[in-house]
Amino acid sequence: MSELKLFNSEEQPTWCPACGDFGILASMKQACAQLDLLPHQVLLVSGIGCGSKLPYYMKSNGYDSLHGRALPVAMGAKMGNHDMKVVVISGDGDGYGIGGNHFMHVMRRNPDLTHIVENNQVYGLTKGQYSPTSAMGFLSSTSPDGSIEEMANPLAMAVTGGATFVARGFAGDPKGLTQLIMLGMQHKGYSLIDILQPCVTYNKINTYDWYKERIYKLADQDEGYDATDRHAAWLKAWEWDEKIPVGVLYQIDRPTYEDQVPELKEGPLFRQPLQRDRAVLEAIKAEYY
Amino acid sequence: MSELKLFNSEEQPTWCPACGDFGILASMKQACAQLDLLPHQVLLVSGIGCGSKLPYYMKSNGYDSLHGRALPVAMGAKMGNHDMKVVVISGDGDGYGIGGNHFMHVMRRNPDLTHIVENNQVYGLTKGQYSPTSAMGFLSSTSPDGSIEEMANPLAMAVTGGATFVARGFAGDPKGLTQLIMLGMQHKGYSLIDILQPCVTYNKINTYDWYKERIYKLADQDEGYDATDRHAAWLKAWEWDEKIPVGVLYQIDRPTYEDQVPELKEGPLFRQPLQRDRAVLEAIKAEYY
Amino acid sequence: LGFTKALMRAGLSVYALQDYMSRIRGGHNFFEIRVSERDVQATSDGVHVLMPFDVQTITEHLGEVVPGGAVILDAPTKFDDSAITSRGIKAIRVPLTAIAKAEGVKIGMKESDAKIMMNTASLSVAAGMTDLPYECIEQVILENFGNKKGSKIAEANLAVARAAYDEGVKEYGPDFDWKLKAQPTKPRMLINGNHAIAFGAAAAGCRWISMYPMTPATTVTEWLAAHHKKLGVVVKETEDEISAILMAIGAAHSGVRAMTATSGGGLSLMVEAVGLAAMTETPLVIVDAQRGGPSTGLPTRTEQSDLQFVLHLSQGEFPRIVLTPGTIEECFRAGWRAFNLAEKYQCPVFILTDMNQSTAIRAIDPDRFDLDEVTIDRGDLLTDADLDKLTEPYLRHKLTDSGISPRAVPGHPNAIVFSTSDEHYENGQAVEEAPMRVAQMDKRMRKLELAEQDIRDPLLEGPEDAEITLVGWGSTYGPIHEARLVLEAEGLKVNHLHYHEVWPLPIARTEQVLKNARQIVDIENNFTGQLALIIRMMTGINMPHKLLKYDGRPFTGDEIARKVKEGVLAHV
Amino acid sequence: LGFTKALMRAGLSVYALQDYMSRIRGGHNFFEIRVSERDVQATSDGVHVLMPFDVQTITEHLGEVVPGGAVILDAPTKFDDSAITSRGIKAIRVPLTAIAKAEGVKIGMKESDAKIMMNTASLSVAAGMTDLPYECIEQVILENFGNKKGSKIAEANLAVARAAYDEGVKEYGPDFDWKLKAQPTKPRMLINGNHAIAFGAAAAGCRWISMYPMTPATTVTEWLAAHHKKLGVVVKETEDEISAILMAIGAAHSGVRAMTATSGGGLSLMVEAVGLAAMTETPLVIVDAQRGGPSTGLPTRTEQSDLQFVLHLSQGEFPRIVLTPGTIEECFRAGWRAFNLAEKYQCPVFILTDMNQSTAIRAIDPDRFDLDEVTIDRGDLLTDADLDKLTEPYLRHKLTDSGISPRAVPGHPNAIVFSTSDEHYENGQAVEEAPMRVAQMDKRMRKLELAEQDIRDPLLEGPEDAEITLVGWGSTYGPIHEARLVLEAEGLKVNHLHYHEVWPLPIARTEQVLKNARQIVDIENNFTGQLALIIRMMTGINMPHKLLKYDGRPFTGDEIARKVKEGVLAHV
Ligand SMILES: Cc1ncc(C[n+]2csc(CCOP(=O)(O)OP(=O)(O)O)c2C)c(N)n1
Ligand SMILES: Cc1ncc(C[n+]2csc(CCOP(=O)(O)OP(=O)(O)O)c2C)c(N)n1
Ligand code: SF4
Ligand code: SF4
Ligand SMILES: [Mg+2]
Ligand SMILES: [Mg+2]
Repeated sequence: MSELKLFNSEEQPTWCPACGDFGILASMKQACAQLDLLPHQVLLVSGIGCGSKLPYYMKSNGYDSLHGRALPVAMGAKMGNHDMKVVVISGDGDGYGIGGNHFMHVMRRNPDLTHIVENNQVYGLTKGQYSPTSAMGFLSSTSPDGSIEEMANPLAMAVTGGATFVARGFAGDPKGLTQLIMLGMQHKGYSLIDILQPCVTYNKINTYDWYKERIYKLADQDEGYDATDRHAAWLKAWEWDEKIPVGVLYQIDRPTYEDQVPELKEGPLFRQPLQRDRAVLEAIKAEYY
Repeated sequence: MSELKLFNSEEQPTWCPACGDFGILASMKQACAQLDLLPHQVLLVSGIGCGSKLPYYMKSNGYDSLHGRALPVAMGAKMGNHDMKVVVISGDGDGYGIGGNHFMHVMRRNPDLTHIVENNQVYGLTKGQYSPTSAMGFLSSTSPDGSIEEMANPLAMAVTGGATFVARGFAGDPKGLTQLIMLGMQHKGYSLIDILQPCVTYNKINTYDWYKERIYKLADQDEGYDATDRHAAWLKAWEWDEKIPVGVLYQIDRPTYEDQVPELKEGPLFRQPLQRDRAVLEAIKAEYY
Repeated sequence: LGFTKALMRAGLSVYALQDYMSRIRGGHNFFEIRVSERDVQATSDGVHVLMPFDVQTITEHLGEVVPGGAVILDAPTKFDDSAITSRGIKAIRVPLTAIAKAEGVKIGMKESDAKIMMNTASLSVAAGMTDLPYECIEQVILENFGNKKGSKIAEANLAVARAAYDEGVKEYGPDFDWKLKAQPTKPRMLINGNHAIAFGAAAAGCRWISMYPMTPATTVTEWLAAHHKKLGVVVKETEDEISAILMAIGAAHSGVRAMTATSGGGLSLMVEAVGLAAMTETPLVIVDAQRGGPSTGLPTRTEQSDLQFVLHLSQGEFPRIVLTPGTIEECFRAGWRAFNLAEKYQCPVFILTDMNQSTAIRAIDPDRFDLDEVTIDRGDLLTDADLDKLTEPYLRHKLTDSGISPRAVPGHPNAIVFSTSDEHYENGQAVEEAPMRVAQMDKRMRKLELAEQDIRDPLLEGPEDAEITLVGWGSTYGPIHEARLVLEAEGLKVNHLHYHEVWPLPIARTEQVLKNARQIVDIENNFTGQLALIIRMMTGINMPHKLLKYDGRPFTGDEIARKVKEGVLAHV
Repeated sequence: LGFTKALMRAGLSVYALQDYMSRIRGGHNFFEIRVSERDVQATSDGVHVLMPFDVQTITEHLGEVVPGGAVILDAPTKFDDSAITSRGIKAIRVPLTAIAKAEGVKIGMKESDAKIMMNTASLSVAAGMTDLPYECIEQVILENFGNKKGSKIAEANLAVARAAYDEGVKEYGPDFDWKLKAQPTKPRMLINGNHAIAFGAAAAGCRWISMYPMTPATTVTEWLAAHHKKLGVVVKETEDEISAILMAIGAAHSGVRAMTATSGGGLSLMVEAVGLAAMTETPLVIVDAQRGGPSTGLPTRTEQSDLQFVLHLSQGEFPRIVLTPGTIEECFRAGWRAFNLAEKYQCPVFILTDMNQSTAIRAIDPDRFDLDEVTIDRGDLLTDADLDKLTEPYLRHKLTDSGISPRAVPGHPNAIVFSTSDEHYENGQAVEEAPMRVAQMDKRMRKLELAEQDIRDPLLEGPEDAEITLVGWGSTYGPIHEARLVLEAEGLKVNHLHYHEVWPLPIARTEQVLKNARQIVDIENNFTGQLALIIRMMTGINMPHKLLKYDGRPFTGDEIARKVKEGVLAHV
């Protein structure tokens, strides 16, 4: 493995003390180190939000894009250089709310991206409005009488929508999370890692304790669980109120998008020469004679 | 029932001869008449596309919005006047592609809208590019070697995503389709009606015959089928290549969004007076003293 | 906020600006107080008491404190006081945290929780040393906590306040020169621009706002949400800004007064839908609270760089109206006027504000927050009675001389309402033929000519025959106003042309004032001088002298006065 | 297309414009031919042979046919010929369908399929009566069908052509005045503007286009898709335009020459991302094929109404470059130059074209489609060799005098590449402090000053000392050029200032030409005269005389010449 400290950045995180994002940052660095990666071999593409600040605090290539727009930027970057390990960092509002359409369609294409969603079930950076993953009845400045929207189930959507790797992690369990991120980064194809991330400032419902009381490791219990069974994964994705499964819910093999693009067979697109063969161009001109 | 001809418009459809949209238009008018509605009681909100031209050819209130944007306009219009029967008309690219994020989030809210998707598995109006529901390998001007994206499954997504009514119809079966549309319009809440619609010009794969060979009516066969069972509906939604179920796959009761908005208890929002009680405003001013 | 309220109660004009970084907690927060007897419109370079809540603030803002002023520090703060005292400023060290903890613990608070009461302590010390009656402080605390957070905390805070106040009076009052002479006064309102806009909208009968959170616009929505029961406003948070504006369009199409509020990034996502509203002639109000651009830019800083964007956004050409309020009163007025203009001209109306104005709190005379001034004009909206009389088929986009087509909302048996984003016939059906296309285009654009007469002229303050004319729009009103007074006081003849309703540009008045102006200085919180460019585009009048600031900070009056004098008319 | 190709082969200049309604089939389609020996740049008011494929067309376009010209009708067509003949135009009735069916059936086609060959018949009659050598027709048919659709259909068409051609020669040739004297010539290219842009992009090494279909831009992508194997271009259709531009930004960030292509509505959805590209200084090429606006507007008609939008879109202020080609050659050049400018200035570059130019086919000398002219300049892009030498940490947004920061792409051990949409330090980390904000803003805006020297001056054709100066941009080049020749022929001294690269505005040359111009006429396919407004905004020069057309149709040379003479300088 490479050295963890290689991934340390000088920047001081501006997250609130005890924010779940600290744990996720730690696990990200660990995972990269344990996968023996170097900072220049990794590109973190994030959106905008508290969670999306992660790339600032980790030394590696980074591109902080727009709120909800990390996925398409990341897919473009990956297509431009498929030798790069590209990891997408987003929040629940970012990745599932405003970014929902990219979520829905990028996973069908199965590019080799690891999509990390720091899911605190609230809009943190904008000071606490409800998000698509907020529970019905969640009180916030924009839902003073409680949210009246059925809470989204991103894992069930991902299993249904064509993701080839679907997992849930918990920011309060750095070890387990590191393992999960490594599995996601090793998976060839689109891997979703939804991370339960306590927002200590704006989500007083889904706290560390709230999660701890409910989560269980898929591995521990469901011995018989078959993560390659889409149907089983969909059912598992519905477990929530009493017990919440963490771990890999679903994983299958399917060719990645890059694998199916002939132009990428000759190596990374950005390395291919700009100059076109004169004969080819003349031949195309001739089509118009 | 009201008179069918009330819904006839003078406009001549510009659809290609034999386009599946003709059948859908006929069924729409039939359904409205059989539901004893009058043109001024119905508002058709559409996007942009061949299918989205439907409102031009049916006499009723109509609002042709933007490509992919019919759903939010319709929800706003419904919230503004919940006495109006609001029907959303869109295409597969329109409703599931560019409009995917609205699809994903509006259904969670369960407004009382009927969402009709004329699904021809291709971009028709723009002359035949592949769409999210085009099959893998589908040849088109933007997929000269065949599409390499896993085809989207809108019904499974809707069942998973919180829709309270999910059905599939076939443009080649006007009678059955009329029934389906009536059921959808009678349902209280968000109802999705995905209609298999042959595009005779740009989709040479999914033709009338192709569909006819495969479709079967849920009612006919699956006697034991329970449309209130989300799990069963999800499984049913995966039937495709050999046999394709048409009919109501899923239907449950859940309060509509309008039902849960206190302001709407006093009747349609647009009827409520603009003038605010002076005392109320003065009281609010006093908060700032 | 608490202290500012106290000052206001004491009958003093107050302008408080809370500066914070793009983070939730931590970061450097401070509170600055400037006191004056006349109406204060802007922050000043002269801070009298600085209450920093961390060290970084001291170094960054010490420069703003006037000689004789004071900095109140928590006793243990690690900082070399000589840096303060060397500037003739008092470094006042009070065991703020200690006091807070002590009092807190007494009533059984956790020390960590009690700690935050150091703010109350710091404010109370300031009150004490400036001779502000203790009652003011007490009253405010009771309101802030008493009701909201349970009397236990309230008492803790009161205890802290008492202790700190006495300390302030006893220890530091004697040799502190700046005193707050409380004077009796009628109650005044302490409110920021976003609340004023939301209030105005409510007064105009707005019943729908759909939005997606974005700083600094969110508080417009949050205000309406907090008052939704009282006002019967439906607040809808959506999946994105595209949906936010489209839902507002849908609600407006149904006949509801509807709006949305966002900042630049969100507005960028609304661009396509603005064109839809214009083409279908749907009345729509859009608040754009500007912040530092481009892109995410400086999300918690101020700027006035969306003007050109708002005037030209979306493909094709169509009429739009742009209001640019620069005071609390103008924010309130823009809030209600926008809905009248939107329904009269059946087009999108923008209210442009910015971070500075959205968050800056000001004390104003409640009478200036004028409910009687509010009128409700729905324009040519057909009532059921009108429609009952209708004999021929209803034409939503009827060609008229004024360009305004009588508007019906869907639901009446006599009026089938059909509209489309395609170019259309009078009945709303899509059209390809040239003559009708031209007729509809002309019709829509005619509305703009009419609106120009409705738009209010820019405000001209100061002598007609001034040597220097200061031109600005929106939130620069305050600092430019201050600057004008300063320069006037120094014997210069200066006037101020303030645009609070900028589009359609009031050309006649613009030419009348600027064609005769001796020396013009264009003052804007942006890089390119956008208003100046627009004025030149529409009138040919050039304003080479520009005072442009784009560092994310608002102008101060002194800064403008100084720069105008120095003749520094290039970028600052 | 077939007939046009035949004419071209015969060595004649051809400009063909296929007009169709927003529908897939049906609708009224027609083919008009205008023949001339000099290079034709635009459609003309004088059509010599009209080949309508339905009745509606005859009535609509008869007016355009010159006396002595002819209309070729299918014999059974229900139409009163006197309407034609009364205008001194020949109504030529040929049993087109009958011929088509007859020949078709012979080789066992279904009658319904055979029917479409009536087009071949109609074109062949026209060829016959105008003495075009039969070989031209034959050759074209063989190409069109022979290869693609299997020789059976080809032969059927040839049979139809033969029969119809002979009929044309024998029956109508003798008393038809307009003849096409075929003249030997070297081969020429028959190509539309979108293909020329795509070709230019390919020649520049573009290897990525992500897009969402939108008329009239789609053919740029479809051309690249059709040639992707030959050119190694990756074509990605996305879920929407937001994703389309963002993927292009991602690919460009990785170091690929990337682009997207759309029309107004799609561009509206790209607005936020354009700001992202500008802020992260990512090179990006965006094609906007304009159509009638606002909103969905006239989706299959032409307009030039996105210029102001493109110049001001997205919140905040940042540099951008806008190319506005007006000829096939300029389209090709814009296609490759855009990538050089994008990488040199690390900013978004727009290519503005429109429906008319995107679809209009023109014959040009292959040498004018100049591959030797193509240069590839990646600007300050650091190679691996450069980076190997790097000792200090890499700064993506380094402050430089030119404003251009040496650019590295992610992947080299010596260069961690960090970028953000927030304002940033040189190393890409987000910044709040004023000085660095100002420095980065200045740095970005400096690039625009540099780019201004790189932008090509507007083309001035005609005498320097003209009485009338015609000003235009983009696709109006053709008709204005034609008009100038017409007016010249009538003894007027007219010149033509054509902007093919419009932003940053070439101010020096603009002032040089327009300040001295006697009478200026601004000619634009829009309502407000957008170029005129921009020129006034930047130079103060006013052009009160405008010839503006916004009915979705392109100008014709005769139309402009006539209007300029009539002095009709208001809206047309
Ligand atoms: C287009 C756009 N809309 C809105 C915003 C404002 N905004 C910034 S972060 C955010 C949401 C944050 O929530 P989430 O994505 O869950 O991330 P978190 O802060 O909770 O980690 C919003 C609405 C923006 N930056 N851009
Ligand atoms: C923002 C935007 N992007 C693209 C288009 C162009 N466009 C019009 S219809 C359409 C897709 C049509 O496909 P679909 O929605 O499946 O409807 P169909 O024509 O197949 O019935 C597209 C891409 C547009 N009008 N607006
Ligand atoms: S607001 Fe919530 S998510 Fe954001 S930093 Fe604070 S605790 Fe973390
Ligand atoms: S293109 Fe296809 S969908 Fe469109 S009208 Fe023709 S057949 Fe129907
Ligand atoms: Mg969140
Ligand atoms: Mg379709």
